[in-house]
Amino acid sequence: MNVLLGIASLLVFPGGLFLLVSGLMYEWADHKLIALLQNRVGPRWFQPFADTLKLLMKEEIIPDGVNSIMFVGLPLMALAGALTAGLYIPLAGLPPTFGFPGDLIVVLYLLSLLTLGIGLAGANTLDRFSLIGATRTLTQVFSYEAPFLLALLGPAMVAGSWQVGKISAYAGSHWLILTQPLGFLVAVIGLMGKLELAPFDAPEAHTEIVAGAMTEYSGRGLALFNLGRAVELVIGLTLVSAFYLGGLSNPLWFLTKTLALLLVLVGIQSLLTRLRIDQTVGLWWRYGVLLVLIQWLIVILFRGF
Amino acid sequence: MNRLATMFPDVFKSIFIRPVTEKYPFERPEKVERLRGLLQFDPANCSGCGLCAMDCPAMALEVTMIDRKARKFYITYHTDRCMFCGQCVVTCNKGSLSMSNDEWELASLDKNDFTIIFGEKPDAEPALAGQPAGQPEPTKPA
Amino acid sequence: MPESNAPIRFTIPIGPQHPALKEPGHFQFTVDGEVVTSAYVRLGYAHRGIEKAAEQRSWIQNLYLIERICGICSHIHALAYCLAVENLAHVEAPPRAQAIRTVVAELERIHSHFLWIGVSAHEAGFETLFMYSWRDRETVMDLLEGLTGNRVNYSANLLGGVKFDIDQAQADSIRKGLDFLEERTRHYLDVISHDSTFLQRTRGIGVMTSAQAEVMGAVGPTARASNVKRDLRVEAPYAAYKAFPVQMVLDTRGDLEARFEVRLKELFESFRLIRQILDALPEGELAVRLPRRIPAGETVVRLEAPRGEVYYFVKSAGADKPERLKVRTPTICNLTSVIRLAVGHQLADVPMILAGIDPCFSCNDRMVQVRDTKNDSQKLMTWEQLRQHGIDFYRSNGK
Amino acid sequence: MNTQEIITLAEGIVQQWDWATEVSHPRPNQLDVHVKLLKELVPIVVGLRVKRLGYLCAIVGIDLGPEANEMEVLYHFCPGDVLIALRVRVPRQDGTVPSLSEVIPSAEVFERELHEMFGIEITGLRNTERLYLPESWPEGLYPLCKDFNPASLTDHAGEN
Repeated sequence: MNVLLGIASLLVFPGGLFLLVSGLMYEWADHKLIALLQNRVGPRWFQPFADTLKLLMKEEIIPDGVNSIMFVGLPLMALAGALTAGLYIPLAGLPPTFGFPGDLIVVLYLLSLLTLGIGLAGANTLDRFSLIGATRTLTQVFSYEAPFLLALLGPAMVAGSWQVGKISAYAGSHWLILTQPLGFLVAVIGLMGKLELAPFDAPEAHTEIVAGAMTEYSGRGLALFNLGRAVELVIGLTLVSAFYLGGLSNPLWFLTKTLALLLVLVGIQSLLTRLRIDQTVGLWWRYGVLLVLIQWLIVILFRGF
Repeated sequence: MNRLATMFPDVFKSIFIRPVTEKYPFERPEKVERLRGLLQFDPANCSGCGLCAMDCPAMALEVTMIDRKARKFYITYHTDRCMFCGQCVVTCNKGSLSMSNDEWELASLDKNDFTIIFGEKPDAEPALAGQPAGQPEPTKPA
Repeated sequence: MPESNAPIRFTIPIGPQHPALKEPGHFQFTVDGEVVTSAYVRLGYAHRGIEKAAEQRSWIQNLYLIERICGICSHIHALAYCLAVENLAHVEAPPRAQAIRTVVAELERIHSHFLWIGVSAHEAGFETLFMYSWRDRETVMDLLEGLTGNRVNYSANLLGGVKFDIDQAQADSIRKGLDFLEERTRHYLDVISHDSTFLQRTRGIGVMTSAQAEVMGAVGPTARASNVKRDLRVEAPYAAYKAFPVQMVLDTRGDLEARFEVRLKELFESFRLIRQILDALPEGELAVRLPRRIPAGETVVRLEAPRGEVYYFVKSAGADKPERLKVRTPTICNLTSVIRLAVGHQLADVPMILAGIDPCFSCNDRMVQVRDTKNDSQKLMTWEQLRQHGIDFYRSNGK
Repeated sequence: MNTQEIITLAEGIVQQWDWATEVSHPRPNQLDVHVKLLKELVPIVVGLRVKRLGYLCAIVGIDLGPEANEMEVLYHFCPGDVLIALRVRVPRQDGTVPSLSEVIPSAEVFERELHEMFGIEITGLRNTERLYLPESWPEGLYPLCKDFNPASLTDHAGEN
């Protein structure tokens, strides 16, 4: 029985199917909200599903000169990483399925697997847009990863645990956005960098380098990368809202808080101009890290040690 | 003063107003008085002079004279070649041509729908059909 | 292929099919990391042989062929052609026709500049500005549709006049539309000159000095943003610009921001001019008749299109067809200059620099090859070098 | 500088080459200069350029037809609203004109177009690659010549 439950939790809820479906729904919500802010109609609810289905049905072209094992394997790895990370976070307001002390770090690195996969996929092909895109993707990883990690460790410090479940339980009784606003700010911006949303979409700025690292991908590989990114959107939203927005104690709160957070992301996306990659790096290392370190200082001083 | 988010007023306002996107087949745009749509023919004054065909930049009009004395002719209008510039309407000094402002959805699955005959075309081509009036030697696109 | 011991160069091709370009053109940028070290253009993918085709069509048919050189500035091409033919036939269109032509030309300028804000905002990755400016562009397109019956390729011109009159109701709806557009333009001017993230992408990027602009022959708003006084509406007024003068908008900075500001400030001139013309529309005929055969002769007509100067050379041999028709569009002048500016910039700035001149490849209709390696750019002469060159020439001629 | 001053200035410059040129005024704001000696073309252009009258608007080639057996090349300089046209005549076969691209960088584009469309050789042009005709365009076929027949192209259309 336990085995069956385990398999179900991997394949249906909260892993697998639920994550994929909710990821696509959140992607739709993102597009729809942006359209709303831009006075447009926007896509209908099944658009991301239709896109994914279409891509899955299309022929996957493996270009010349690539390592085909890596070419096929990297999207799988990226999606697998994102899906695994979903097992350790309080999805849908329920406590995480699995957990062990220090799983926060594991979750963060599983999430980076996607970006890493995209970067490697770009570097694997001979296409020049892909190579430039890969360079930019990896440059961006190195710039946002540290501040983002530090921003999520702020709540971990006050909760006294590095386990996602425990931090989220602690955050349920403390609205950390009020006590750690700087950390929240960096976490949100870091999330946008991680998801390569505008204005941090230089790695796939399509007016310069077409689709960046994913230029050569078509069909299944592209669908998997897109799914991976959609899953990462849900996980990222869940993590940040669980840590900073007073925890996710039930599905209703989950929905409200993640959507509210999404609205913030959408607002930022629609109001800012894309940053050049050098500006992105400058922004992170000059302001991001500084802000989060100030936040840490405040936390340490008030906790008194 | 440089500032962030200068588009905020627009973005905020647009939450409360309807999207401007026209849902075309379901909502129709307002009728435009001067729209240049499908060419209309009024046979009353037409003398079959063929000036319209001569000036047509897209060679969409062909005037075929059947009997010059009896003023028997017909005009073939190729809507697929027409670019709706309206030159023929200006050229025609008899006022026989005009452009409709509500017939503009001309897509069709059948190629034959794109040929419209103004006037009466005889069923069989008469053996001694006159030269196409006005129409210069049609230069076939290569 | 780079030689084995040469530093590895990386060439980024942009186009002929590329998301940044709505029209076909081919650019190659050699980059060192993210910095562009050389640039190369090749155009002509939209070459349709219009100059040859025009020699085989009648004067009237050509009017519509010429109008289709460009989808954005269709009116100005047709207008240039009409003025050239009228010139050859020694006819002048009636003042009312001239005024209406000018109104349409200015509306087209508004349309073109709004389109351009959207495109450049899109290149910069500012989708919201793109969406809103194109939404507002619908207003001016609707005005043009109401006036002429079509949203693009207005066909407002006839040889010898115009087809459409502006009545009171039309004038009122245009005024109403202009009020809205003026308010929006003010807002966009605020956005492009004050939004700090947008300014990061435009301020100090692609700077062209006044001397450079003059030597390389830049035209239109691109030249005016570098403080080169080149606006044919002022220098050589045509149509109704003699009776209704415009002010030249200049900027001294020469960077992308200046190009943005010049274009938007020009719009206020357009609004003012259209209102002024509508208030004082001359009475009279709409068109005069032109003979089907145009007397022999040749003429040059230069007009200020939204993007800069268009040049038409028309030669008639007295037949019902032109003997020779030559079109030179503004993009060809600006492209050669601006592509040189890309060298030394970040790759991310290149689409912006390209968009900064408002390139129109179908207008351009020809192919350019400007290989700009470091050696070649020394071929560009400064005024001093040129003066010296001139002195040498004079000497060698014994003068 | 107003129109009259520019015309006077330009005329003064051209006067220095009076043995090689013939000047006429077809319109009040137009100065036509027939350059009879080809090698004087570049010096005249430099002369104009130094006085800042050298904004090259376009280079136009005209095929005068098989009877005249000549081609005409027009260099249009447009300072302000003035039009200065340098006119050069070359034979229809193997016509040659000197390149202006050393003096006016933007001339290169026009000259290459001229070569492509009329078959006029441009001496001193650095880059003579195909300009706006496709790579598969047959050699020695110049589309803007009067005796070019577009129908003849259909023979070559099948090649690619």
